[in-house]
Amino acid sequence: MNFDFSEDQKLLKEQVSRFLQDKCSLNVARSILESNEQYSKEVWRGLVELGLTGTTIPEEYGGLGLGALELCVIAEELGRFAAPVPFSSSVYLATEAIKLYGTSKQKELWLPKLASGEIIATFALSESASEPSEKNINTTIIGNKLNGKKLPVPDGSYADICVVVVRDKDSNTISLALVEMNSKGITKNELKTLDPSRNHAELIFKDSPAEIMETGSESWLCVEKCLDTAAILIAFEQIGGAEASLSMAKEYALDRYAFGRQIGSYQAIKHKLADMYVKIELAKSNCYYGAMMLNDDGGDFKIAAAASRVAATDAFNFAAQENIQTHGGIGFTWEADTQFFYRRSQVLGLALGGLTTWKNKLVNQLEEKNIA
Amino acid sequence: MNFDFSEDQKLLKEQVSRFLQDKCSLNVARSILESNEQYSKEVWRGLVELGLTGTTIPEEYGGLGLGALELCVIAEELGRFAAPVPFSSSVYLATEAIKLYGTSKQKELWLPKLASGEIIATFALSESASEPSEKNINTTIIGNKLNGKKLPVPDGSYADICVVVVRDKDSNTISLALVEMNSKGITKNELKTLDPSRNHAELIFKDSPAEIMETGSESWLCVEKCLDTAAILIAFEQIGGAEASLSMAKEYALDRYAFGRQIGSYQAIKHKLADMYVKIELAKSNCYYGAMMLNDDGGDFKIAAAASRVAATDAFNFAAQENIQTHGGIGFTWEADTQFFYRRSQVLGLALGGLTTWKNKLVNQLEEKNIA
Amino acid sequence: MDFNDTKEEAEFRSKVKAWLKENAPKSGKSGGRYDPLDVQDEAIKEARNWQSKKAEAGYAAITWPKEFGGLEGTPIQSVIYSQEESNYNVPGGFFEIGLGMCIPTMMAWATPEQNERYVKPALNGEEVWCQLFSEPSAGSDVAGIRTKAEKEGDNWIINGQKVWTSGAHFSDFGIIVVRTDPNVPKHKGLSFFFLDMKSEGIDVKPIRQISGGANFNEVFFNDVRVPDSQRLGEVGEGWKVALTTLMNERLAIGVPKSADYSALTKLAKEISLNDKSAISNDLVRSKIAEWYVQAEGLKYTKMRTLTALSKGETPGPESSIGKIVSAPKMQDLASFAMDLQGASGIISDPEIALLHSIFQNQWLSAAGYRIAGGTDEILRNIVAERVLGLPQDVRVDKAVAFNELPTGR
Amino acid sequence: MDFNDTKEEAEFRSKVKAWLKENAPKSGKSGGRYDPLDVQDEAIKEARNWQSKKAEAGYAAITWPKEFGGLEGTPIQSVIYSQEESNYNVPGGFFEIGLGMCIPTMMAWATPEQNERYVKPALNGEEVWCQLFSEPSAGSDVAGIRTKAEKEGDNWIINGQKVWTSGAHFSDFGIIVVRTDPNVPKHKGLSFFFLDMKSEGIDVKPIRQISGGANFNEVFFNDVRVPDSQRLGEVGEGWKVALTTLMNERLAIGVPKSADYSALTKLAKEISLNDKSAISNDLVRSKIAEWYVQAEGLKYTKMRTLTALSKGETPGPESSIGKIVSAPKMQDLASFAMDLQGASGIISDPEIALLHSIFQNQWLSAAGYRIAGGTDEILRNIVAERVLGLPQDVRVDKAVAFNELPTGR
Repeated sequence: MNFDFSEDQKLLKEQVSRFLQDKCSLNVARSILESNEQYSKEVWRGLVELGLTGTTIPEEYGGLGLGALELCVIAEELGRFAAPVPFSSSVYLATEAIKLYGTSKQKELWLPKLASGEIIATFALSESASEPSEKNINTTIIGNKLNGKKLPVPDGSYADICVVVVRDKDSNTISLALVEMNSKGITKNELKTLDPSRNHAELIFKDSPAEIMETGSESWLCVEKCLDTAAILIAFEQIGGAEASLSMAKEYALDRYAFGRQIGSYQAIKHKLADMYVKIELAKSNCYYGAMMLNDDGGDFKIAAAASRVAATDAFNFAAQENIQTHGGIGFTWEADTQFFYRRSQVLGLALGGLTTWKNKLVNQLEEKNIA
Repeated sequence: MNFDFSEDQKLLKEQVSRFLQDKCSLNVARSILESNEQYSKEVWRGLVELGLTGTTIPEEYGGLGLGALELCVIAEELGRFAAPVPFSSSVYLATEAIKLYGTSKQKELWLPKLASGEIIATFALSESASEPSEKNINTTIIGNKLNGKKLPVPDGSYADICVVVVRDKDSNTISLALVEMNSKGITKNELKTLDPSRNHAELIFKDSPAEIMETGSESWLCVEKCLDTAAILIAFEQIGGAEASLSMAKEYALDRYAFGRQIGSYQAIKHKLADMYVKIELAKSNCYYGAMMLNDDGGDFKIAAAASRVAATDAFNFAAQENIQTHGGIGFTWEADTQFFYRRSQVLGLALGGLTTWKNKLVNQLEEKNIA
Repeated sequence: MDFNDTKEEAEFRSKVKAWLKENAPKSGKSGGRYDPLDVQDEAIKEARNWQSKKAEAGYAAITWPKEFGGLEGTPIQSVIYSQEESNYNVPGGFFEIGLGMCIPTMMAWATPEQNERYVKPALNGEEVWCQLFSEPSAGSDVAGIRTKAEKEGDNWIINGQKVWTSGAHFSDFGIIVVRTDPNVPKHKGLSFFFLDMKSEGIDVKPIRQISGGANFNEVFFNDVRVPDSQRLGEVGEGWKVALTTLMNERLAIGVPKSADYSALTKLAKEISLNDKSAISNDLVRSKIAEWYVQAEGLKYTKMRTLTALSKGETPGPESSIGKIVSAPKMQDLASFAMDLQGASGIISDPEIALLHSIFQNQWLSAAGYRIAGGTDEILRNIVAERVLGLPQDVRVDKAVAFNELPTGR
Repeated sequence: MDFNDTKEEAEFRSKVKAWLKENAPKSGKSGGRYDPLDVQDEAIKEARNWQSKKAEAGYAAITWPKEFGGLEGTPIQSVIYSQEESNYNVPGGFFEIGLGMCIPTMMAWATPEQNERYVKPALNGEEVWCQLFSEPSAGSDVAGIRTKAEKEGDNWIINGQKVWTSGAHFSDFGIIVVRTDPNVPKHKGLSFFFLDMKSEGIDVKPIRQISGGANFNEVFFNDVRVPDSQRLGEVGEGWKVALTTLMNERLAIGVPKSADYSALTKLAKEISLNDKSAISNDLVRSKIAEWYVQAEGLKYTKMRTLTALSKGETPGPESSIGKIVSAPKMQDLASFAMDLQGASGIISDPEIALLHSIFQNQWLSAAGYRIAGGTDEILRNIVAERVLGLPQDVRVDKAVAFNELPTGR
């Protein structure tokens, strides 16, 4: 029985944690939130120097050639510090997509640049407030011309390349296309969102040059594969954020006195925090299994991905929200650090589609495997 | 602004309450629960003597000729004492159905007997665990021959007449048929249910003589009308039961000490009981409106019926359940009176179809009226 | 059972209708208190004009005694007036706290001369009042006040900080509770004053909230002198006076308009889930049903309260459930509505987000609404204690001298 | 990351497999403790035979020292044994409490001679033990014990009542906490004994539950004499001894098998809502998803705990969440499943109700499961205090003499 991360993986986790503690206090998230900067260049540079953008990129492409488990422990720490960097879009989504579906030419061209941090990539799926599906993707590619609108695209204002979910008019299947963001015919409109510490943009493509990727006959399945992979990694970020929210709430409950007692001695607060803890542990356990399935490309991969996402989203949303409630009035002020997790919980919880979407996905999978 | 019951109605309520306090303590529910008796004949006789079975029956048929509001206050008290009598089946459902859809002959024949308590009636809709609908009613009437199976039928073991929801083969519409329960071809199997203090039976009709009622072209609408009417009246029973559960929990929370304090001084208990109170008040307010719509046959009748049922079911289920939790171990013993409300909450909450069904009904209505 | 006016109510309503038709400004800015600071100067002028008109007609304080400029009307009459006034977009948001909490406290505790001086100007809208109770270390525990006042001749010198003070920046006067004796138990060492907000040593700073708005202020007191003649109640009996104010506050806590089941329905009809219109999704439908029932429950609870008023009875405790239900609902409903929009749910630009980002705004502000004017938890305590008669939690702070209570940071 | 055995674990498992194949009874009654009383005499015989076989082979107490008949094995080894044993339908349900709580307490506190006398017979299943702690007025507040013992010569005379005693009716011995001094604070006046359940003056009555079952007993003590030599720990230090027992209890609280998301799915496929199969209902689907995630969460939490054991570490606090999650879930899931069945949902006849009335039975028993072995509320306190390190609630009962504590009825 060895259902845990290895010593090496735990060491990596500590190393990342120490770096972030040092370079990525919540003041960094605040500075991005309050400024016009799109992400923390310093933190990003540090992550690159640690080689983390190339964690799962094979050594032949200049990466560390490590596995998904390493990426999971990194994700948890990035979530814990609400790091304002394009890691999820560039690494979990774009890099993994290129690894999975890039042509050998594309891999040779881009993976080394991603590993070395020379470029930042992102992934564009959503086109409207309606749940994206095989039927309603309207961004098209004909030959190598891309047309359509995508929003919100994380880090879309400054990413160097973008993996775009497209309808391939030639084969009339869903596929992925790779576009260089400095190409002509691309309009980028920065979006106002609930979490200004993470950049999001609307991208409009007008006959923009793009290269189709190698998704073969998978059609929509290639999108599912990318989302399921990212779901597990983002779930670890959510766990990190949830744990940070719980410990913030706990510290306050111990420090704050009302009616001559620590507020942490009142059952209303104790039970609230116990509920946070329970949700977090449930999420963690689901995510461990998700990590294992992702790493082993196991048979339960899709189920575990959906379960990890549902549990982690529920845990982070609740913890971030009730952390504010535990703080009372002070927790709702601009000066309070509670807001970073409150905002981030929605960005992470909605990025790949909401709970409603993923619960339904989960049951679809259960039905397919006759588990339910 | 006069959104309240009249003084006379409040007096009637008190009168019923005094009678039940005197003759229908929870020991009566217990005696029925533990014996093979099907209902409390003494309590029933008392209600008949007060004329309550004829509350809304016109005076020309020997009733009191009162309105729906009077029936509402009676229902609330019957619920408060978990009265083990066939009032809901005989009065809210069957009597109202005969008033609405009985032929003049049927009215002349049965309403006086119902008013005088000479007979007990019931109403048979459900045929399986699937939600009854216009499409899946399989009990048929051809000419005056009734065939099919109904379960569970409240008080089906001993009711004298039964209003049966049938498919009229001649017109192939849904209609109501009136059957005398001592007719040939009727098999009655008493059912084991969660609440043995209320009799339920399976009824099997084999070429049983029955009389079609006057539902004209309404088809399924006549069933809806009967259910909506009963929904509001049963909602008042649920409120009575919920209030009784709350006050039982409150008394215990004041009497019981743990760690040297009344358990009612712990926030976990205080907030639990506060939540009961909130749900009950929300339900009451919805039910007041339901009562008004029922009484005035108002335009929002169907919406208000569904809203009353959803709110009251939620309130009673929660109050009955958390009343046991508040009592701890003792509350789960056979000796405890908590069980009568726990059991009854399900009987009332499921009788006309569950929450899932009624929430959907509610939204259907909102859509029809373009309110939502 | 009906929602109709009694004969008297109907007569009063038509009088009010007629008067409003005649006098209500055709286009007035509503809000004010919740507007960005810069637009308030403009708004307050308009509000003053309107307020003085109302005062003249006696509608500014319908239930007050005539001597104070009221109509000596019934509570239901003031409800009727508000109902009718709400049909017009009249300016407001500046005088509620003063007339709802401060002046009633004055009428109960100040001298005839003082009331002579202060009540009318407040009623006319010439002078605005604010309430200075909450402090960084006195939130749910209102009496945990640390701002102190020391006697110096005929004056008191106030030092400390108040927080969450609405309208402090445009108020002329304020009522304040301070600690005049830290050596006795918490509730016994307080005294109550009214003061000139323009006094030297008062510094007002807006508090920015997560939601971006700044509806409240911090108020710093640095050697602020207040004459002893402006003390209300005896020295050390400030809590008794404060209770008069807080009693009125409970009545004042309203339920703000918010995106409800109908907004959710509108959204669901505009988007698809699983390639089907979201309105056909059974989960969405059951949520709509639950929130509809809650909204209706509160609506008809209010009708029950008004009925009691109409009958001249004191409303039952049911009126206390409003915020317990509506505050978490605001947050849950907004959260669910955002969830249905998937990745786009985070877009808060009203030009782009569906329904002008009403859900995103509500999700942000609801986190504060669950706290302001009594947290979800405190309100449940209040229902449990005042409505159900359950005992208070153990109070370790009642017998101890205030300056000996543990305080944390 | 994997679920595989280490080399040592694999070896142990195959040894166990082989032994069970050889020795496990082909058809044994499981349960026992939860069977109706009449069938238990039969069941207990079978259980004794099986237990003695296990004891011979050393599998009855794998982690115990050899001197007491154990294997001095690791915790993970006893987990592996249980996993393998669960593949057989072996009799059981009689010795868990004795071997899980009572005897470990004996081993820690009794004399060598006493352990010599009592441990082996318990291990072999010859003698059954029960635990006598809870009382009508000592539920969540375990130390609120009122059953009293008074010294008379070399004996103690016990009078009072215990409740919720599993297996008292078929037990030979029991461990009991009693109050020997009511004049000192609650925890200080207790003493701990073991006693012969056949002693004169002991009267055992089954407690009937709402669910119909009678899995527990009330035990009445009327001048029951217990020799002082059967005291464990010092007079007045019974609470210290009791903690040994309770520590072991926490480990013993398991999660019973119950109708879960898969049963709900099965049901949903068999019935229709709105003329469509209930499994296509989005609300039903979202519930299935939520409960699946909870079930999986607990399953993999257990794997994390076992991993810690396998590495020879002490499991983290995550193991404490099991019942907090599973108990309310049992009730909610059953309630929802009944709701989907409409009026038929109340039918509890297994011949008629879908899935043999599993949901109806679970709905009844879950109300008790949320209470037994620690209520939802107490378990949250425990997580908050022991896991998160939040302070205890105010304790007014610590400094006061027991007989001066307020008690209500």
